[in-house]
Amino acid sequence: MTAAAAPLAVPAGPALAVSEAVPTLAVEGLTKLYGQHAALDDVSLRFMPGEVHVLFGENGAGKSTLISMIAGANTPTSGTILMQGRPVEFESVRQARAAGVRAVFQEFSLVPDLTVAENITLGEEPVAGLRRLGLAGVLSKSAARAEARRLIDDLGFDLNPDARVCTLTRGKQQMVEICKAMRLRPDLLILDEPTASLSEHDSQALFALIRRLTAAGTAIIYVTHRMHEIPLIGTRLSVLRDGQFVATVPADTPEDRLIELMTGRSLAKIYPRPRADLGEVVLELSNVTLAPQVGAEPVRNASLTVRAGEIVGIAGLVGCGKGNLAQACFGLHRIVEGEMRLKGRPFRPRHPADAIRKGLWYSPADRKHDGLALELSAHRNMILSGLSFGPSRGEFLRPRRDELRLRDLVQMVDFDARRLSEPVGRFSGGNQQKILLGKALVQDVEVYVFDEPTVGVDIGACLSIYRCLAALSARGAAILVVSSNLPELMGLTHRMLVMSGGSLVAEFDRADYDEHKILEQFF
Amino acid sequence: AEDAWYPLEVEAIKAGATERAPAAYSPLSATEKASKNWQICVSLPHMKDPFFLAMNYGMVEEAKLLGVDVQTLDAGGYDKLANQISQIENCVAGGADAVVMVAVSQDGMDNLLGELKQKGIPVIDAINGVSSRDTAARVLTSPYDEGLRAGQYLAAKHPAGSETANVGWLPGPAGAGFVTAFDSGFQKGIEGSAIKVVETKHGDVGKEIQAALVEDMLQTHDDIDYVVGTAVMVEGALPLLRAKGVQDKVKLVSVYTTPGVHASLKAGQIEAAGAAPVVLTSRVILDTAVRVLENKVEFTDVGTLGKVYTVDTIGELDPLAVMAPARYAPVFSLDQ
Amino acid sequence: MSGDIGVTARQGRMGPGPGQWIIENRQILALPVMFVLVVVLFSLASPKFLTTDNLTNVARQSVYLLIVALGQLVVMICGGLDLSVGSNVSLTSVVSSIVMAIVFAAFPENQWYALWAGLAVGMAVGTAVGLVNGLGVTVLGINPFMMTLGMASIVFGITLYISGGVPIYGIPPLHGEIFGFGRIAGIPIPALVAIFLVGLAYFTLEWTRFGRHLYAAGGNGRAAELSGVRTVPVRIVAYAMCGMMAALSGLLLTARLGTGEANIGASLPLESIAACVISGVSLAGGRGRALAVVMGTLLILLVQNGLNLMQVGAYAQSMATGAILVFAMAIGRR
Amino acid sequence: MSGDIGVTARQGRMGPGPGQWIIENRQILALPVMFVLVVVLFSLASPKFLTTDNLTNVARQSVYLLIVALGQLVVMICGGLDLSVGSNVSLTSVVSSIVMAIVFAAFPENQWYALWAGLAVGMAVGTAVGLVNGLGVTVLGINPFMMTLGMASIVFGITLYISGGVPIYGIPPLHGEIFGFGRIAGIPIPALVAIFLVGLAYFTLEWTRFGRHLYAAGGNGRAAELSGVRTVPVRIVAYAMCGMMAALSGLLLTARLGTGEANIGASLPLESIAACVISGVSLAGGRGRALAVVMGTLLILLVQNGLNLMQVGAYAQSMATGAILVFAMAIGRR
Ligand SMILES: Nc1ncnc2c1ncn2[C@@H]1O[C@H](COP(=O)(O)OP(=O)(O)OP(=O)(O)O)[C@@H](O)[C@H]1O
Ligand SMILES: Nc1ncnc2c1ncn2[C@@H]1O[C@H](COP(=O)(O)OP(=O)(O)OP(=O)(O)O)[C@@H](O)[C@H]1O
Ligand SMILES: [Mg+2]
Ligand SMILES: [Mg+2]
Repeated sequence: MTAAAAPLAVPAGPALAVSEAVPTLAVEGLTKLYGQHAALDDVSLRFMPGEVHVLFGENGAGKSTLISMIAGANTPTSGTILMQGRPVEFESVRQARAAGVRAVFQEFSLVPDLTVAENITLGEEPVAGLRRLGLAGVLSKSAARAEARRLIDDLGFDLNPDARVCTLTRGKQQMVEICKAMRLRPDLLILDEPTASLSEHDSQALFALIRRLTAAGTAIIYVTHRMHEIPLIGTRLSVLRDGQFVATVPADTPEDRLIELMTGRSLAKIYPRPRADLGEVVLELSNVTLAPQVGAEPVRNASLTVRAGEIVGIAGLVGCGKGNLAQACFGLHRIVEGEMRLKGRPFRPRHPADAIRKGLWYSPADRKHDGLALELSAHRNMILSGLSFGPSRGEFLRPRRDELRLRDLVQMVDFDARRLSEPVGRFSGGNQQKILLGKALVQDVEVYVFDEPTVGVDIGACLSIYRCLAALSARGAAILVVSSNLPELMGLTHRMLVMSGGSLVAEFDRADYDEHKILEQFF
Repeated sequence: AEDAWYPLEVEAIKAGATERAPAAYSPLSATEKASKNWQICVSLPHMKDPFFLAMNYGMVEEAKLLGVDVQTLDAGGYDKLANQISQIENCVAGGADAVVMVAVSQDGMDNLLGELKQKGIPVIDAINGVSSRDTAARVLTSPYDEGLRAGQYLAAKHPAGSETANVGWLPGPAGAGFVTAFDSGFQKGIEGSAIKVVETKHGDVGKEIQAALVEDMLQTHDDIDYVVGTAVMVEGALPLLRAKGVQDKVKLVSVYTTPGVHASLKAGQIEAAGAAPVVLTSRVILDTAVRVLENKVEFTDVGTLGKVYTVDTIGELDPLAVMAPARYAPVFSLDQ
Repeated sequence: MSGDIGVTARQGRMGPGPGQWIIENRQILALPVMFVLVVVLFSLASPKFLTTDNLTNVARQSVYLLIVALGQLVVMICGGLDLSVGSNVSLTSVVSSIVMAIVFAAFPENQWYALWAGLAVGMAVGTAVGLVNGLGVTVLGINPFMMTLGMASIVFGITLYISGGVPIYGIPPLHGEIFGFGRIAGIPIPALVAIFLVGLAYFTLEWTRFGRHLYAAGGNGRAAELSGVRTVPVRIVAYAMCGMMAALSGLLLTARLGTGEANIGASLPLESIAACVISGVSLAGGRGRALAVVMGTLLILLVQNGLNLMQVGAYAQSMATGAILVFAMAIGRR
Repeated sequence: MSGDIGVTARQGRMGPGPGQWIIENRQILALPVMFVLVVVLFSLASPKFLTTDNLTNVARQSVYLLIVALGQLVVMICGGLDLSVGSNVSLTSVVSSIVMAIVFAAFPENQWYALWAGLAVGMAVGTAVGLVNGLGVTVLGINPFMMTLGMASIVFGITLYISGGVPIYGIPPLHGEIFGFGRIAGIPIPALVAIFLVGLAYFTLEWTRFGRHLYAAGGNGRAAELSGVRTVPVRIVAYAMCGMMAALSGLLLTARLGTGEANIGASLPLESIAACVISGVSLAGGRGRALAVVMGTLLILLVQNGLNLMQVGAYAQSMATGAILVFAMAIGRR
C-alpha cells in the first residue's frame, strides 16, 4: 500500500486534524425508501480524511443501506452525496470505485467458482499489454496471482490465492473480501462489519493496515457490532437508529452511553451470569479424529465434555477446524477415530435428522449457505425442522397454531413477530441471524451446538441471543459455542477450550479466564 | 400374400425410353435370387407410423426372397434433414452397395447425391421424389399424387355447378416436405370444382394435436361438409365427431390408409380414404435396387397406382398390399 | 438462471407495504391481467370465442397439459425439471392400451376388468419412470436435465419397440365413454379429474409437511438437510409424483383418442415447463403455486384456441403465440 | 438445480491433495474415460468405425452441433440458456440463401458477390436474434427459458413465413464447393472453421476480461455487480455471440445442403444444451470449459455414429443413446 500503488495522489503524511479539512465524502439528507418503509431517513454525515468514522446502530438501523448508496451499489430515494465537496451520483459500484470509494460489503461480493486471486482482481483484472482493449483485453494471470499474494501477505492472512472461494469458510471468505477492497488505495474505504467472522488475531492485522491508511489520509467508514473494537481504531462515531441519525460522538465514549444512544434505552450488564449448578455430562467426545478437510487443519483426537446446563466455548483462529468439530457432532463430517456419547449412550449420527431426534441441534456459521432459504418467509424457515421434531410435528400443517408458537419463540431472540411472513432474504444481517437462532428453539433438544452464533449481530441483539442461550442453559440444556469472538466466549461460557492446528490445546475455567493467556494458546 | 402380387400394373419409364407408359412389373424374385448378398441401406424419414412400418415390411419380405441384406435407418422425423444425410454417409462408410432413400427434403439431398454418385454408390429415389438427377432410379407413390387423388375424388363428387361443399383441410405440420406436396396435389385436384376449402390447418401429426385442431375448426365453421387430411387426423377426429354426434353431417376423408382408417372405412364410419400399395411399392423399390446393382434395370422410373376407396369399394383392397400385417415388428437390420 | 436473479434482485426487492405486495406478486398478478386482455381481445375478434361450447372445449383440451404441468411443478419446486414427461405419456398410453386390449379380449363380458387392469398398469409404469428419474438425480447425483433427457430417449425407444409406432387398437369402448367423453352434471369427466388433481396438488404443496420439505429442498437444499429434512427421499417422491401425473394424463388421452399412441406428447416437456415458468415457478427451485400454474396453462391454451378461431395461419400463429408468451413474462417480470 | 448443488456441496469438497483434485474434476475426467470406452467398444463392434473415412464423416457431421454448442456454452456460463438456436439456424439458412439467390441472379458472373452478401446478411440476422434475446433477458428481465422459447416460436414463424416451407434454390454452387465440401490439406473446411471457433471460444473465455466477467456474472451476478462488473452488457453480448454462432452453423449447413431449409435444427436446442451439460457446464451458470464441450459434442456424435455402424435398430438406438448419456453423467457426477 505505498503511495506509488495509489491511483489518486492524496497528500500522504500524518493524519490531518479532523476539523479544518474538506470532508472526503459527505452525505446530505440521504433517504432510502423501500416502499413505505424508510431504511434510511434524511441522514447527513461528513467523513473526514484520515479519520476512522464508526457507524453504530442496531440491526436494521440502516448502516448497510447508507453504505451501499455511498458505494454505488444502491441508489438513494433522495438526498445528495458530495465527494471532496462536489456533488456526485454513483449509478454503479464501478463509478464509485473510479471516484476513489471502495467497500467491503457485509453480504460479500465474491463469486464462488472463481479462485481467491480471480475474485480479488475481479472488475479490474490486470491485462497483459494494451489496457485500452477494454473487455477484449488479454488477462495476465501471473500478475493477478502476484497481486493477490502481495495483498494477502500485506494483511498477514493465511490464504491460498488458487483456492476456489466456495471451499473456504465464511471467515476466510471475509479475508478475501477485505483483500479485494484494499487492492488500490482509495480516498474513502468502507468496511461493513469486516471482523464479523474474523478472530482477534486477524482483526489485529486488519487494524494495523487501517492505521497505515489513515496515516496516509484515507477516510474510513467502519461498521461493527463489536464494541471493544471501537476505542481501538475509531476516531468519531455516529449512531443510527431506525434509519435516523441520532448523534456523532468521540469514539472513546463509554460503552453503556453508546448502547443507550443506539437502543434509546440503557441496557443492563451484557453477559448474563452463567448458572452455578451443573448437571451430569450430556455430550462427550473422546479422542475424536475427523476425515481430512480442505483448507482446514485436520481435527485430531479432540476430547471434550459438556454437562447439563453448562455452556462450553471453543475458541481458535479461522480455519483451525473448530467449526468442523462442531459439524462433526451433527454427523456432517466422518469420524475416523474416537467416539461420541450423548446422554451416556454411544452417538454417531448418520444424518442431521438422527442427531436432532436423539437430542442434539447444530446451528451453522454461514446463514446464507447453510442456514436459511432466503426466498422463503421467516415463518417457513423457522418452523421447518419443527414440522418433523418439534411440538408442531405432524404430516399436515396447522399454520395458525404454528404462527402463535413462533410468535412466542421469537420473543426469546427479540425478533419483531410482525415480520415473520416476510422473505428472510430481505432482512438485515442481524435479523437473519435471529431467525437462524430461532430455528434452534422450535424443537426441544438437550444439546445445542452454535457455530458463530452472533456473526454480524448488533449488541442489543447479541444481548438477547446471550439471554436466549442463558435461558436454554437454565432449562438444563448443554451448550457448545464455537466462536471467533473471544470476549463473547469469555463473557458467556463456564469453560473454554482453545483449538489450534486442529487439536484442542488448552482448557480454561471461567475463574482463570485471561485474554492474553488464552490468545497465546491460539498459535 | 407371397403368391402373385405381380405382375403389378404401374406407370413406368422403360430403361432408355423417355415416356411414362402403363406397364406390368414383375420382380427378379419371380425367377431368381440375387447374384450375391448385397448390402442395401434404406433411409426412412422415421419409423414411427404404419406407413413406414409397411415399407419396412415390404422391403424386408422382398429382400428375404432375393437373399440380400437390408439395413433400415430412421432419421427421426421430417425435421431431421441433417441427421438423414449423416446416417446415409455413415451407412455408406459402413460398406453399403446401394442406398434406398425416402428423402426428408426434395432438394436438401443434392450435394449428398452428387457425392454418392462420385463414390459410385447407386441411390434409389423412393416414395417422395427428389429434384436431383443423380439417382440411379426412382420408384414413387408421391404425396403429391395422394393429395391429387383425394382432391379429384371430391371434385368428382361435387363438380363445378353443383352446390358448393365446404372442406376443412389438415395436411399436417407446416413446412414439412410431404405436407407441401399433399397440399399442392390436393389444390390441383379440386381445381374448378364446387369444393371450397374454408380453412387449412397445419399441426404436428400427433393425434391429440390434430383432434384439437379439428375441434377448434368445427367451432369456427358450422357449415363444414368434409374434413380431409392425414390418417392421423382422421383417426383422431373420428371419436370426436361421434361424441359431438355430427359424424353423419361432417364426413372424413383420409389421404392415405392406416390400419385404423382401413377398419373404420370398412365399418363405414368415414367417407373415403386414398390407398397406395405401399407394401408392393416397397417390394418394387427393393427389387429395383437389386436390379440396378446387377445391371438388370427394366424401368428407370416406376410410379405405382393408388386409388381412393369408399365403403363400397374397400372390399377390393388387399390389406397386405397397403399395410404391414397386424403385430408386425420392424426389422432394422436383415442379415442373411 | 441464478445469475439473472442475482442482477434483478435489486429491482425485485422493494420495501414492504401494499405497493410492495403488488410489485412482489407482479408475476402472479400479470396472469389475471393477461387473462382478461386475451379473453377480451379474442371475444372481440371472434364471436365464437366466448361460447360455453368453445370454453368447454378449451377446458377439455387443457386437461392433459394441465395435469402434466402440475407434475412438472412439483419437480421444479424442489429444484429439478423433467423432460421425460412426454415419452412417459406415450409409454403409458401404449402399455395401458395393450393391457386393456388383452384383458378385454379375455373377458369381453365385463369391460371393467380391462379398465382397471389398464389403469393400474399404466399408473405403475408411469410412476416407475418417475422413480428412476428420482433415483438417478438423487442417488447417482446426475443433473436433472441430463437424467430426464436421457430417460426421455430411453422411454421413447421402449415405447416404439413395444408398439412399432402403430396405434394400439381394441381397448374397451367404455374407457372412452367414461374418461374420454363422459360428463357428470354437464362437466366433462377429464375436467373433473383435472380439478380434483389441482385440489390435491394445492393441498399437498400448501398444507402438508411434504410440501414444506419440497419448498425447503428447492429453496436451499443444504439448509434443509441441516434442519433434519431428508431431501433425498423428498426429491425421489417428487419425481415419482411427476411420473404419476404424466401417466394419468396419458391414460386420459388414450381414453379420448380411443387408441394407444406412441406419437403423442412430444411437445409436452417444453410446454409444461413453459406453463410453470410463465406462472412464476423458478427454474432454480423453491418457488411456485399450483393455482398459478392452472392459470398459466389456461392462458397458453386460450391463446392457441383463440388464434385458431381467428383462423390465423400456422406461420402467423407461431409468431403470435411466442410474442404473447414473451409479453406476458415482460409485464410480470421479477 | 441449485437445490441439488446445495446438498452435494459437501461431497463436492472432500479429501485434500490430488485425490481432491480428481474428485473435483470428475466431470471433466469422466469425458475422456467415456471417450476411450466408446471408441474401444465401437471399434471392436464394427471394423468400419476406426476408418479415416468414417472419422472424417463424424468430424464433418459434428461441426454444426459443435458450433451451436459453443454458443450455448457462452450463454450458459452467464447463467442463461438459449432455446432459439434451432429456429435461428433455420432463419439464417433461409434468409442467407434468399439473399444469395437474388444477388447471384443479378451478378451471375461473380459468385463471390452473392457469397459475401449472403454470409453478411446471415450473420447479421442471426446476431440480431441473439441480441433481442439478450435485451429481453436483461433489460426486460424476462426469464431466459421463456424469452428464448418465445423467440424460437417467433423466429420459426418468420422463417416459415418467408420460405413458405419450401426450400430456397439458386444459391451459387461456389458456396457449397467451399464451405460445404471444400478441403484444405485434406481437412474439410467446415471442420477448419469449427476448429478456429473452438480456439476463439477458448481464448475468449479463459484469457479475456470479458470471459472472466462472463463467469462472474453467471457465478454470482450480484457479487459481480458489487465488484464493478457491468453484467447487463456482458449478458447481452453473450446472447449475441450465441446468435452469431447459430448463424455460422446455419450458413455452413446451407452450404452443405445446397438449399435454404426451414426444417433444419429443430433438435439443436436440446442437443446443444445436452452437449454442454454432459461437459460439466452448470445450468445455474458460472461453470464450463470450451474444450470439454468439444469432447461432449464428439462423444454424443460418436455414439450415434457407432450405433449406426453397428446396425442397431432405431428403437434400440434411441434407448442406447439415452442410456449412454446417463451413464456418462453418472460416472462424472458432481
Ligand atoms: N432490499 C431490501 N428490501 C426491503 N427492505 C430492505 C432491503 N434491504 C434492507 N432493507 C431494510 O432496511 C433496513 C436497514 O437495513 P440495513 O441492512 O441497512 O441494516 P443494518 O444497519 O446494515 O443492519 P445490520 O447491522 O444487521 O447489518 C432493514 O429494516 C431492512 O429490513
Ligand atoms: N460445510 C462444509 N463443507 C465442506 N468443507 C467445509 C465445510 N465447513 C468448513 N469446511 C472446511 O473446513 C475448513 C475449516 O472450517 P472451520 O469452520 O472448521 O474453520 P473455523 O475455525 O470454524 O473457521 P470459521 O471461524 O470461519 O468458521 C474450511 O476452510 C473449509 O474448507
Ligand atoms: Mg448491515
Ligand atoms: Mg466455523
